[in-house]
Amino acid sequence: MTEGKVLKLENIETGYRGVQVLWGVNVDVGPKEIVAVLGPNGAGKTTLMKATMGFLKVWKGSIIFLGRDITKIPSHERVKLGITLVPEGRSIFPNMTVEENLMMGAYMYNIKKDHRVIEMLEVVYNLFPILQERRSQKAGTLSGGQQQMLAIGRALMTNPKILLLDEPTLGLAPKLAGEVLNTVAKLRDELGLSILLVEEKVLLATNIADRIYIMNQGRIEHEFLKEDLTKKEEILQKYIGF
Amino acid sequence: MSEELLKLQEISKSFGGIRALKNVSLTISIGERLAIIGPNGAGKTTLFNVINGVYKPDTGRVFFANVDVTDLPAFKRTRMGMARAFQIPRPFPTMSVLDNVMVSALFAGKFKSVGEARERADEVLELVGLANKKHELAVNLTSPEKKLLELARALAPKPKLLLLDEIVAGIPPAEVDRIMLLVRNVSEKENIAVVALVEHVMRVLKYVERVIFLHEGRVLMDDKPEKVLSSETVKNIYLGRIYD
Amino acid sequence: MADPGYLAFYIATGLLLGTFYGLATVGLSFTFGILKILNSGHGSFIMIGAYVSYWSFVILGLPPLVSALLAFLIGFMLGLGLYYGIVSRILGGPELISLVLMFAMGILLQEFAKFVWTPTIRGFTWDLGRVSLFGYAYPTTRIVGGVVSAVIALGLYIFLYRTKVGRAIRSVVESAEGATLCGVNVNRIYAISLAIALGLTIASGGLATLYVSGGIEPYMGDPYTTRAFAIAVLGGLTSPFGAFIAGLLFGVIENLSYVLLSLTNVANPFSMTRFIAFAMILVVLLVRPQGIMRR
Amino acid sequence: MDFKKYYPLIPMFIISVILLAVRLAAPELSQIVSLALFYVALGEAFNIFTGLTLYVCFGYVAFVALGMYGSGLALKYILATSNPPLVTTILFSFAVAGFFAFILALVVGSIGLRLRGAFFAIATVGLSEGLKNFIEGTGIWGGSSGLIIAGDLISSYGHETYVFVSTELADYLMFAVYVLSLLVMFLITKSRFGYGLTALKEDEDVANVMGVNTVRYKLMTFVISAALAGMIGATKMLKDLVIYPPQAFAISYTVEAIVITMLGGLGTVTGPVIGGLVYSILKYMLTVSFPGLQLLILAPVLIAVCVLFPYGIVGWVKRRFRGTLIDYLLV
Amino acid sequence: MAQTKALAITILVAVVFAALGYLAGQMTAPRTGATVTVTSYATVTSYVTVSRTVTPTTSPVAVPEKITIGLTLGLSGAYSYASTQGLRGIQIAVKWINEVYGGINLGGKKVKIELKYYDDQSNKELVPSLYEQLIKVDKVDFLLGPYGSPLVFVAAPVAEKYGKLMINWMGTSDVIHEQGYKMIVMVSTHSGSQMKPAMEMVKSLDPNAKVAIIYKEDEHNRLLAQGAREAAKQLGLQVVFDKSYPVDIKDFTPIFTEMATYKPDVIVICPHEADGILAATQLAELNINAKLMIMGFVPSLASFKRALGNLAEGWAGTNQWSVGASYTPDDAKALGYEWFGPTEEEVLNLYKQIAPPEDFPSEHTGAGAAAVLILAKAIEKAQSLDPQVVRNTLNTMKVMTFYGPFQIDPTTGKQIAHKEILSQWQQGKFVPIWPPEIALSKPVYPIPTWDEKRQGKQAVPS
Repeated sequence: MTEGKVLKLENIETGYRGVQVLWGVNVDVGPKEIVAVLGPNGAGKTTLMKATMGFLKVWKGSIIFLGRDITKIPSHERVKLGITLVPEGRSIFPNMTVEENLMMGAYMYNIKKDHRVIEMLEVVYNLFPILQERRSQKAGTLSGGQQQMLAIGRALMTNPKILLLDEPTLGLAPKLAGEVLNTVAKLRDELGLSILLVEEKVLLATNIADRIYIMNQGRIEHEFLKEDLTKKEEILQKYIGF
Repeated sequence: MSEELLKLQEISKSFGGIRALKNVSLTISIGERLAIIGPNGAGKTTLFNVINGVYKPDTGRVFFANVDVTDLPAFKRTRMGMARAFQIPRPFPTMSVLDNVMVSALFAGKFKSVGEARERADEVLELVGLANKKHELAVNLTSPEKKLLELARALAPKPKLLLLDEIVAGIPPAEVDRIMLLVRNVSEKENIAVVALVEHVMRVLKYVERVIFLHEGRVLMDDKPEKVLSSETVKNIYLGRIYD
Repeated sequence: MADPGYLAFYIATGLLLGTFYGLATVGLSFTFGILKILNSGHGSFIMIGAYVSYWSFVILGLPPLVSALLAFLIGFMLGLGLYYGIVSRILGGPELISLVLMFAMGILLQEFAKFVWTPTIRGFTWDLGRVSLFGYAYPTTRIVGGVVSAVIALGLYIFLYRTKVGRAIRSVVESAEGATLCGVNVNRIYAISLAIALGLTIASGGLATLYVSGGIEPYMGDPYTTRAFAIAVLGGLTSPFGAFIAGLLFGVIENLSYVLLSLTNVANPFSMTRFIAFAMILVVLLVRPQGIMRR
Repeated sequence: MDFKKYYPLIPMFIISVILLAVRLAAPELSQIVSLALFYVALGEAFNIFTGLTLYVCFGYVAFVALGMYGSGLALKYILATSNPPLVTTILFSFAVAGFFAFILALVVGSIGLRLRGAFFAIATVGLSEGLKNFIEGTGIWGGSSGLIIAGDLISSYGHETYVFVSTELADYLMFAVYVLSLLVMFLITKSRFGYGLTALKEDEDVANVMGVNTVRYKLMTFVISAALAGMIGATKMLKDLVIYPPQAFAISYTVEAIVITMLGGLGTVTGPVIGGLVYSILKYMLTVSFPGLQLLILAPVLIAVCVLFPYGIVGWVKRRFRGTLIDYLLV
Repeated sequence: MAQTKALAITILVAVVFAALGYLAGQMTAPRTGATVTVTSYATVTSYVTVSRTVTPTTSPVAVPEKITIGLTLGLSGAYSYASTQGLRGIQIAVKWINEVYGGINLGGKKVKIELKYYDDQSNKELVPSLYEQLIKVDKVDFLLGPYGSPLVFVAAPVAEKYGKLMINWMGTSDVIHEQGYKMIVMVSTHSGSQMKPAMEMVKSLDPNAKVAIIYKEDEHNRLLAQGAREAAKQLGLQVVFDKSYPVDIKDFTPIFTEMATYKPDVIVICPHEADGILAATQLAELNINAKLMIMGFVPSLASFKRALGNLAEGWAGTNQWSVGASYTPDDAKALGYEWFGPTEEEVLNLYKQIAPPEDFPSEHTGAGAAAVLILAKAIEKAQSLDPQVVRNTLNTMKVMTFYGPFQIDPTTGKQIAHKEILSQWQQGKFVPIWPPEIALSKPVYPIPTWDEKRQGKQAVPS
């Protein structure tokens, strides 16, 4: 199991201002794999994402990315290594145009000379044609779903090896939520990305995930492997906590 | 159970072209306990914000205890006996737990002196089970504790109407029962009407008498819990989403 | 007084003065917009710029427009040092602390200037002649200075909208988290922003000598601080271009209100122009708290 | 049973008694004490508004200046028309000073306090400058020629009283204003009003939902703070017996008030007392020891304090000794 | 609750009563003894116990080791340039008395002077406490006033309280000496009279001249302008423009442009240092010409000449004193004054020893030096260190220094003898041109235009 993992979180403990939130969390993501972390509000999912990204100092444990310990590397350096996050609040740049937002994703490349930038932009526009349509519109004027697409698109522009998605369906109508998650599946299938996904819409997530962790009160309580994913009732039960 | 406490008449509210609430009308009686359910984005929180005065509705009126409160600011409604627990707890971070509850008792309730308010705060903290943490700073509480604090703050002024926004989300199952039981007891004892917003209806089902199903800003159903849950429409829209 | 050239002269000189005001305020807005630091020692940096301009003129014979570049570089280095040495350590603290810090910084610069260059009032004459329009003589230096200020503002615009670092700065303003997720080193962007802001402020101090060519002394900066604050407010506080436009407006208001007040025979029209300008800002804030530029 | 609540008054009482004792026992230090008292009172009055609401008024000096003008005008008027006992004259001048500042605060507050946070702060930037230029521009209240009442006082009460008012009475009155602002601040923090303000400071929206009339509370604090500033101005007028607009509206007063509260600890009752004492004594000592260089030394010291104690001296002590008796006694 | 409130009230009442009690004691004491007047202050001085009623005699006094003089100046802040120049003057005078003159002759012994000064940061806040420090801790014998009228007002109560004599050298406001202070004596011309000689000169040069007055909106320059205005009216000169500019001025364009439309023959500007130089450079920049341009003391400054170069030609300045405009022992003899102090040559030599080479003395230097010299002369004459005795001696003193004549109004301490001197930049030198008794050259009128001066033309007297 250890070999060939893209991301491995070992025994992570962390929290805010002296209050511990995560208690020894172990999560790993393999190549071309979608791993979903499910759990109720306040379970510590977002904290986990922040710790992985380096926004939060890890008190104990280590983060291994492609065999390299990145626990002490600053966030922007992690991005350069190939990890990026689509955060809960999306953090897009509302007063910049759609294309400027995407180009910010390619910040670490030489935009004019590097052919990869053009390629990645094409990939993103193919995935989300609506973004191409609105390329010169200010990002703040997009609808919620479109902003989510833009946030994912911008993350893709950093050419990541693994994508962290924090509640990409939050605040989206059910139909749209489904569409977004289908796109996430496409990222795996077509681009070969590894994805760590945090979700509250349990059954939507089970549709695309390869593996599922159930998290509660800062601990991983269950892990469902690929073969278990058919037992939706059981997952739901564990999730709701009846 | 017959006297009406809160009445919403044809409430509509839009945000930048999106209509969050569409002609919502409903009545809540004194001492009644009900749950408002609906998927994310159904307009539940907006409805709460209209009830307690954070938003002003575009059209429609709000009556509380037979007074038209549509144009009253939030703090005045609170003083009339509305109390609200926020979905994402917003305690005053660098005040102690006790002080947090005291503020509520002092300003929303009839406890005008600091001493009385402290007594009331102690009482409520005992009730919700936070008495041992009362000198902690609110920011240092865990998420479930913050929820309890939110509840304690809502209960402190002895309200007539308790608005609970996702009070059990993120709370361990064992605790859910304790909290809901507590809410029911207080409600029965002090004749407080309770409106709970919930996404996972199953958890609170046995503690409410009535369920309103909200979908895309409209009231789709308003009935006994069992009836609402057995309804095909609700299943399709709400549970169906989960079972997508 | 019905002479149209008279009124035109007031508007034109107001605009020219406004370009300087604008440039002197851009740095203030920049610091506040990006680092949320209110530079209460702003005027002292302008004063340093004026000295840079003076000494370059006296020792090296450089005209103020050329030495503005030198001033910018000095400000840039000062900004980098200030950020890594002090400012980065207080970013997480209470907001007012930065105000106290920059105030102390301002005093330090003043006393430094007094200590090194003595309180003697310095001055020099840099004369390129005058351009005569409608019977009024416009000093050429001011026209050139106005053009240079506008060019610098335009340069800043191009920098912010057309270069990589500029985009990074804008992205940090909108969402520091988002910028980090794009691989931007936010800390470094803060440092660069402070450096640019102080660079621009000190450069504008160099251009200030086009007006105060004869009044350079360690305490000359103080009046600029309050004025820059007022202009920044008018421009929406966080927007550098808003600040520049507001500077133009402020220059014109000062000059035009003088004309109007001098007609009405109010006791001291020139002092009243200050009152009018500040009163106007209060009104603007009440009507449009977000400043004149934002939607 | 609630006596405990007032224990924190003990350290404050001790500090005040020491100040008074020094003033009485060592006449050669009387003007230093008076300087310290001015800064302490100014910091405390400023703290009542800014410390309790976290709103900053950049034009705060306008209230001090209006207090000076109010009391100066009252003295000028009363000394020109009649010759009442000194106590009446001074009480009258205080009342007018407080009233002037009160009215200005009411007007500015009821319009300006609708703005949130930073916007209020910057809206008040022009307040003092605008007022100063208005007085100079229109020439009212003596305009730039200033308002000078030393002569009126001498001709009405004689030379002895003039000296006494300026070098003794003004200092004791400043002490009284300092004690008053200290008590006001303390009583506010321990009252229902204070709880409402703390809530407002922490989260204005939630406080409003909880029944705190935030707009009125902000205004009330603002007006109280301004009226105290007006009284400080009145005392200052009795001390200086002269007022010129540039000195009265010196922006450095506002900044010094901020420095003092930040130095001591924003929002704490004792903070401005400690901050004011430290600031004035430091400033004075440096002035006496290094004439001409004191600011060159003071500025780096301030910078160092900013970096080392961002929450002020009292704030730092309270954090360091959280939960102990020291934390409890220092409020 | 009742208990707690009671406690709070008790504390409040206790504190207030403590204060009030002391106050009451203080208040009643001096008022009952009001008839005693100033005599009681004599006890403050430890050196001598000469009663006020005793006329000063040359009877032997307890001669101290040294005499200390104290003051504060704005070495930093807005007054720093003027204060630095003033301090240099004070130091020159002290040095001259100690080294050239040998010390103050007190009962046959030569006593040296020691100087003690602090920096008040051009701000009134520290002034009272620093003066108290000087009097009570440093135990100085005599005081010089701080620089600037606003600060003199604030220092006055302390000096009056301790009965210390304070020589005011640069608090020129006329109002200071109208308040009823007893221990404050002025050595310089008051603001209100400073512009009078200038207007007299204009009248003699061109009786029909149109005069424009522009002044800074502060107490000093407002008085200056007022004096000019009144003198013009008396002399029948036509004032066509009379407006003020704000203290924070950085651009004169609006007011100069309006003034130019009135086409004045004589421009009179009442400024302080920085804005004065600024006004001159901007007049040049805007090419506004007049037949004569007069300013307050600013043209006499080294920095004025440096900033304007040849453009300074023809500028006239009215000064308390300037280099080249010194009085001499001969003048003293002619005008019936007793001469005391160094000659201009000595002053310039001493100045060179303490100031950077590019600077030369200004009127502040002169005033500072004069204050020390007058004080020293008065002590010597009184043969006493009792402030009251020295104060009385000053009443009858008629002394001339290089700075000019000294004579005061006995009750108010106002200066009545000293006069402003007008000088003009002529051929690279700042030459006295008015009043005629001290003039070394004739006024140039009209002066060359800006364009002529840019081409190198100088103001040459006919």
